Amino acid sequence: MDPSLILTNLLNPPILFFLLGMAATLLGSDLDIPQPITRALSLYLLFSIGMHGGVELHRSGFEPAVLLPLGIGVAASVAIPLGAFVLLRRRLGVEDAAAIAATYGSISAVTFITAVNFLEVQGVRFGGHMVAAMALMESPPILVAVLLARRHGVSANGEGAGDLPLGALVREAALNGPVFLLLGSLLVGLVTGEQGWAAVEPFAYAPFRGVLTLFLLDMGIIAARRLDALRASGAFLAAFAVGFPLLNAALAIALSALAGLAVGDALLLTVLFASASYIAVPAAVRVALPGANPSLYLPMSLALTFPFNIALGIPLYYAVIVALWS
Amino acid sequence: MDPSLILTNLLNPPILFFLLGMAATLLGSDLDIPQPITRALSLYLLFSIGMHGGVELHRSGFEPAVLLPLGIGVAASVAIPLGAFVLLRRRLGVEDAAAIAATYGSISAVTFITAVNFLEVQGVRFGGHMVAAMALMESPPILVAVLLARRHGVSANGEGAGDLPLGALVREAALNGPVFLLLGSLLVGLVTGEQGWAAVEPFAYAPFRGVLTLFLLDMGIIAARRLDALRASGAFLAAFAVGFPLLNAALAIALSALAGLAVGDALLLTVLFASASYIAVPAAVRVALPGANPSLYLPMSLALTFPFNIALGIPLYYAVIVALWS
Amino acid sequence: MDPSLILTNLLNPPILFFLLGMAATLLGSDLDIPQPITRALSLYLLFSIGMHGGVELHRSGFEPAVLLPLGIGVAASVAIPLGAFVLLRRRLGVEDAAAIAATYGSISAVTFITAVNFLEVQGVRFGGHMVAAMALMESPPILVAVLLARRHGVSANGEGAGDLPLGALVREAALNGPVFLLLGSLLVGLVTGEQGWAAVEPFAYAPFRGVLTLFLLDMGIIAARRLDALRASGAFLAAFAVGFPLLNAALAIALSALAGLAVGDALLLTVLFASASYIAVPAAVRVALPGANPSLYLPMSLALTFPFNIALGIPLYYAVIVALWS
Amino acid sequence: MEKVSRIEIVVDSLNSGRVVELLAKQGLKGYTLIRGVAGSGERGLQRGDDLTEVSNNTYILTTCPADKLEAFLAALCPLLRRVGGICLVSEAVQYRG
Amino acid sequence: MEKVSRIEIVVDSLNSGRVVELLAKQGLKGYTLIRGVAGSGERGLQRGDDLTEVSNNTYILTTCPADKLEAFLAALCPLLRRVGGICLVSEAVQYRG
Amino acid sequence: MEKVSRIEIVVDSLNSGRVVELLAKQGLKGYTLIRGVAGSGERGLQRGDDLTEVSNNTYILTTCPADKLEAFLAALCPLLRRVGGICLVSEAVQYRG
Ligand SMILES: Nc1ncnc2c1ncn2[C@@H]1O[C@H](COP(=O)(O)O)[C@@H](O)[C@H]1O
Ligand SMILES: Nc1ncnc2c1ncn2[C@@H]1O[C@H](COP(=O)(O)O)[C@@H](O)[C@H]1O
Ligand SMILES: Nc1ncnc2c1ncn2[C@@H]1O[C@H](COP(=O)(O)O)[C@@H](O)[C@H]1O
Ligand code: NA
Ligand code: NA
Ligand code: NA
Repeated sequence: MDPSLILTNLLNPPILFFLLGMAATLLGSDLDIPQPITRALSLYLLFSIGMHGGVELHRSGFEPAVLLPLGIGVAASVAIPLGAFVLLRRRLGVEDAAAIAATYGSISAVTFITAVNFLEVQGVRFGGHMVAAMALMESPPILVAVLLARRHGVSANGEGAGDLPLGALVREAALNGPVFLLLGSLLVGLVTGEQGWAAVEPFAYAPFRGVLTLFLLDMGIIAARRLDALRASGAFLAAFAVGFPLLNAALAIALSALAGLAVGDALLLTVLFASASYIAVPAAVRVALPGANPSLYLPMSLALTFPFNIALGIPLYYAVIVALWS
Repeated sequence: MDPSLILTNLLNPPILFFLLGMAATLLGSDLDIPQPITRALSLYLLFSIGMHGGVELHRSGFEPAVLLPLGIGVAASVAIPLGAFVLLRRRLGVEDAAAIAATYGSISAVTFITAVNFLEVQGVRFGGHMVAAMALMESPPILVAVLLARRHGVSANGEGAGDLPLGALVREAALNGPVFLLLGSLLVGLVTGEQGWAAVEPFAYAPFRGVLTLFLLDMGIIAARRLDALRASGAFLAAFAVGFPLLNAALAIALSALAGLAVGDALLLTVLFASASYIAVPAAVRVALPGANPSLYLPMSLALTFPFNIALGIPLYYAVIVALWS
Repeated sequence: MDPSLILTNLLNPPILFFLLGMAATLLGSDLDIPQPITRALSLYLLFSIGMHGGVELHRSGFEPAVLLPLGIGVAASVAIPLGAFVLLRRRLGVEDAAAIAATYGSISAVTFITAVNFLEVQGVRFGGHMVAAMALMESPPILVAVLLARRHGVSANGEGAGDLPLGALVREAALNGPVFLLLGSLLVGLVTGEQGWAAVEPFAYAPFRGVLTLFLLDMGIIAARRLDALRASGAFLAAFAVGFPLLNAALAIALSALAGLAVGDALLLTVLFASASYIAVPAAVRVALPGANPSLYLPMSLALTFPFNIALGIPLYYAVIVALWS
Repeated sequence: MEKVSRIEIVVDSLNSGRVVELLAKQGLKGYTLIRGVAGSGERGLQRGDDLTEVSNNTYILTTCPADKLEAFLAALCPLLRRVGGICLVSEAVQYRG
Repeated sequence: MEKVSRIEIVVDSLNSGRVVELLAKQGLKGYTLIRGVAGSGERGLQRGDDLTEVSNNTYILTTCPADKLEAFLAALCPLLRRVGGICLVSEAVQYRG
Repeated sequence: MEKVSRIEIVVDSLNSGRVVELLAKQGLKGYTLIRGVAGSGERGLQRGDDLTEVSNNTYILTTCPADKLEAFLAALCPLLRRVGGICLVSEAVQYRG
C-alpha cells in the first residue's frame, strides 16, 4: 500500500480548492457562491458523468459481467440501510435512525465523480456501467427507511393517518431530480453513442475537471458551515460518520475481489458503498420522515463523511485495492 | 422527401434532452433548473448566434442577394400578424386575438438556433444574414398587434386614456433585451470579424451544442409545465398552434423557392415564419396589452408550437425543401 | 506614443460589449443579467487569473526582482489613500473622504484582468507575481481609511462606542471573499504548477476571453445604471474620478521606470495604481464606515473611473510606457 | 375593498407543497410564494445555501374572509406540528382594483 | 416612531414599474421590492420559472401616513383593475432609528 | 396560538448580520430572512444588481411577546440610526401547530 497516494490526491486542484473552501468558512471569510450556481454546477456534473457513462456503455456493450456490480450495488443499497438502522436504533429514535440509515445506504454523486477524476489522473479506466450502478443505488435506501419507520408506527403525516401509498413513494424516489437527470443522461449517451458524444464533448468533457474544481470549492464552503451543527450529534454519531463508511468500504473491497472486478470498477464500487447522500436522500427524507432531525443526518454526511472520503478515503481505498489486486 | 430525417433529428442529444425534460415534468419529477441559469443560458445562446452570424456576414460581405430574405422576413413579420388577427377574431376578443397574432408573427430564437444546429449536423451552410433576418422579424409584430388593438378601441392603460405614444412603443419593441443583445452581438461580430471571433470562439462556439442541449432540457421542463394551461385554450387554439405554423412554413418555402434561396437559408427562413415567440413578445404584450390572457398566448407557443417545430417541424421542412430544390 | 492603440483597444469584443451594455441601459433597454450570474462570472475570473498567476510564478520561480513591484504596490496602497484623504477632506466630511480614499487606494480586479487581456492581444508577457501584487494591494486601503476615520473621531457603530478591535478589522479585510479566492487560487496554482494547470486549463483559460466579454457586457449595464447617481457628486468628485487615476498612473509609470520593470509588468502596476475598487472596498466600507454615502463612492468608481480605464486608460498608459521604454 | 385575515406561513420548502395543497382544499385560490428564504427556529438554522431545498424555507402570503379562518387553521396546525414552521395572522383591508 | 398605513402590493413583474412610478408620483419615496415571487390568483399560476418576467410577480412594501392613503388607493386601484394583482393595507408603527 | 408583536426590518445586506446578532442577544430565536431585496429610501436606490451585497437589502421578519418589544426597539433604533433602514411593528396572532 502506497501512502504517498494520499499526498498526491491532496495536491490536486479539486481537493485543494475543497480545502480552500473549508478554510474560507472556518477562518470567517464571507466567500460565498450563489445558490443557483451551486445547483447549476451539480446539474452539469450529473449531466456530464451520465452522458460519459452512457457513451462508455455504448462502446463496451452490455456484457453479462456488467450486471454483477450492478447487482451487488443494488443489494447493498437495501442491505446497508438495514444494518445501519439496527446499529443506530441503540441510540436514536425511529425516525432519526431511519433517516441516517437512508443517508448512508445511498450514495454521493460528487464523491463518485471525484473518484472518477482520481482514476483519470491515475490513468486507470473504469466501466460506464458503474455510473448505472450509482444511479440504481441512489433511491432504494429511501424506500427501505420509510418502510422501516412505518413498521415502527411512524407515518409521513404523523398521527398514523393519511400515509402516502407505497407506489407513490417508489415513484417519487425514482423520479427524484438528480436521479432522473443522471439516468436520463446515461440513456441519451447509450442511445446516441459516439455521435452524441461528439456533440456535447467540448462542453461536457473538456472543462469537466475545472468545473469540478470550482464546485468542490463551493462544497468546502457549504460543508464547513455544517461543522457547527455536528456538536449536537455527539461522539457516537461522529464516530459513525467515519467508521461506518470504512466498514462499508471493507465490505465493498471484499465483494469486488470475489466478483473479480477491475481496479477502476472496484474503486468506484467502494466509493459508492462508503459515501453518504447529501442531495437526494435529505430532500426525500425531509418530506417522507419530517420528524427526523435534519441537523443530524445532513451535517454528518456533508461535514464529516464527504470531506473524509474526498481527502483521505479515495486514495486510501485505492491503495488497498491496488495492493490486494497486484 | 426522406422521413428518416425525423428519426435522425429525434436521436440527437439536444432533442432527446428536450424530450427528457418534458418527460421529467409529465412524470412528476421535481427536476428543476434555477431561473437565473435558464436566463443565462438563453443569453449565452443569443450572444453566440449573434457573434457567429456577424462574423459570417463579415466573411461573405453584403451582397445585394442578402437583402432579399431580409425583405421577405420583415414583410412577413407585418403580414403574418395581420392574417392571424383576422383568423383569430372569429373566436376571440380583440386583445387576445392581437396578442396571439403578435406571438405567431414573431419568431422563436431557440427554434432558429436548433435549426442552425440541425444544419450543422447535416453539414449544410447558411448565411450570417439569416441571423439579421431573425433579429429584424422579432419586434414588428408587437407594433402591428398594438395598432390593431388600438384601432379596435383598446389601450394599454384601459379606459381609452393615457396611451403610450407610438414612438415610445417602437422604441420599447426595438430595445427589448433579447433583441438588443442579438443585434448588438451581430454588430460586434460584423465589426471585429475573424479577430473578434478568435477571441470568443472557444467560449461561444466550441461548447455551443452542449449548452443548447442543457438549455433544451430546461425548455422541455418549462414547456411541459404549460401543457396543463392548454386545456383552457380549447381545440380551436390548439389546432391553430400547429396548423398556422404549417401554413406559414408552406408560404416560406414557396417564397424561398421563388427568391432562389440556398437550402440552408430556405430552412432558416421557414423556421422563422413557422415559429412563435415565447420570450420577447409575451413580455412586451403583458405590458402593452395587459387585458390579453397570458395563459392563452404563452402555453400555445411554448407547449405546442415550440415542441412541434423542434421535434418534427425542422426535419419535415428540411425534407420538403431538399425534395423540392433537387 | 501611438494613438491608434486606443482604437485597436476599442474594437475588441470585450470593450465593444462593455460599450454595448452601457448603450443598452442608456437607451432604456431592459437587457439584464441575473445577479447570481454576475457574481459567478466575477468569481470565475478571479479563479482563473489567480490560478494563471500562480502557475506563472511556479514557472518563473521567486527571483528577488519579483519582490520589488510587490513592495511598490503595497507601499502605494497605503500612501495613495492617505494622499486622497487629504485632497478630499477639503470638500467632504471625514467618512465620505475616507471611503473614497479607500476606494481609489485599492484596485479593480476587472480592470486588471482587462489589461491582462490587452497584453495578450498585443502579445506582451507579464509576470505572475503581478497577480500577487494585485491581491496584496486590495485590502490595506480599507484599514488606512478606517484608521483615518477613527483618528477623526468616527467609529463603526457611531457615538464613539463599541468599536471593532483593530485585529478583527485586519482579519476581515484580508478575508474578504474576492481577496481570499484570488490569493487561494494563486497559492493552488503555485503549488500544483503545470500539472494543476493542465487540470483546469480547458475551463480556466480557453474560454477566458469569452467569459470576460460577457462579463464586461454586464459591467457596462451595471455601470451605466450608476451614471444617474453621479449628478449628486458634483463636478469636483467627477474630476477626481478621472484626474486622480491619471495622477496615480503617472506616478506608477515613473516608479516602474525607476524599478526597471518590463513593459507588461509596468502596465499592470500602472493599472493597479490607476484603478479604483468597486467590489471589495465598497462592501467593507459599508460595514466599517456606515456613515459614508454609498451613492458617492460606488458610482464614482464604477460609472466613471472603471469605464475610463477600460476604454481609454489602458491603451493610453500602454502607449506612454512603450514610448518611454523604447 | 374587503376586510380580510392576512395569513403568512413560513415552512421548509420541501414541505411547502403540502401547504399549497391545503390552501387549494380550503378554497383559497389567491396566494403569493417567496422561495429561497432563510431563517431560524426550533429546528435550527435554515441557511438557504444547499444543493437541494433542504435548507430553504418558503414564505407564503394569503388572505381569507374572517369566517373561513378557523377552518383553515384547524387544517394547517397539525401539518405545522408535524413539519415545523410558523403561521402569523393579522388584520388587513384588501383591494383588488 | 410614527403610526403609518402599511401597504403591500403584489403585481406581475413586467407591470411593477408602473406601480413604482405611481409611488413616486404620490410622493412615497421609501419602499422595498422583492422580485421573482411566485403566486396564484384570478389570472392563474405565476410559476416564476420563465425566460422572461412574464410568469413572475413582484412584491412591494411601502408605508404612508394615514391621511395620504386614500389618494394613493384612488390612483392604484384603476391600475390593478387593468393589470391584475392585489393590495393589502394594515396598521403599523414605523421606527427609523 | 399567542398574541405577538410582528416585527419587520429592512436593512442593507452587509449590515444585516448586526441585526441578526441583536436578535440573538435579545433572545429572539425565531426569524425569517429574505435576501437580495431591492428598495428605495433616504440613502437612495438599492438596485439589487451588484457584484457584492452593497446594493442589496435584507428583509427580516420576527415576532416577540409584547412585553419584550420595548427592550428590543431600544437596542435596534441606534443601529438603524447608524446604518439606515426601517422597522415596522404590527399586531398578529402566532400559530405554531
Ligand atoms: N418567530 C418567528 N418569526 C419569524 N419566522 C419564524 C419564527 N419562528 C420560526 N420562523 C421561521 O420558520 C422556520 C421553521 O421554524 P421552526 O420549525 O421553528 O424551525 C424558521 O426557519 C424560520 O424561517
Ligand atoms: N388573496 C391573495 N393573497 C396573496 N396574494 C394574492 C392573493 N390574490 C392574488 N395574489 C397575488 O397577486 C398575483 C396576481 O393576482 P391575480 O391578478 O388575481 O392573478 C397572484 O399571482 C398572487 O401572487
Ligand atoms: N417607507 C418604507 N417602506 C418600506 N421600505 C422602506 C421604507 N423606507 C425605507 N425602506 C427600505 O429600507 C431601505 C433603507 O432605507 P434608507 O435607510 O431610508 O435608505 C430602503 O432601501 C428600503 O428597502
Ligand atoms: Na453508501
Ligand atoms: Na413566426
Ligand atoms: Na488604485
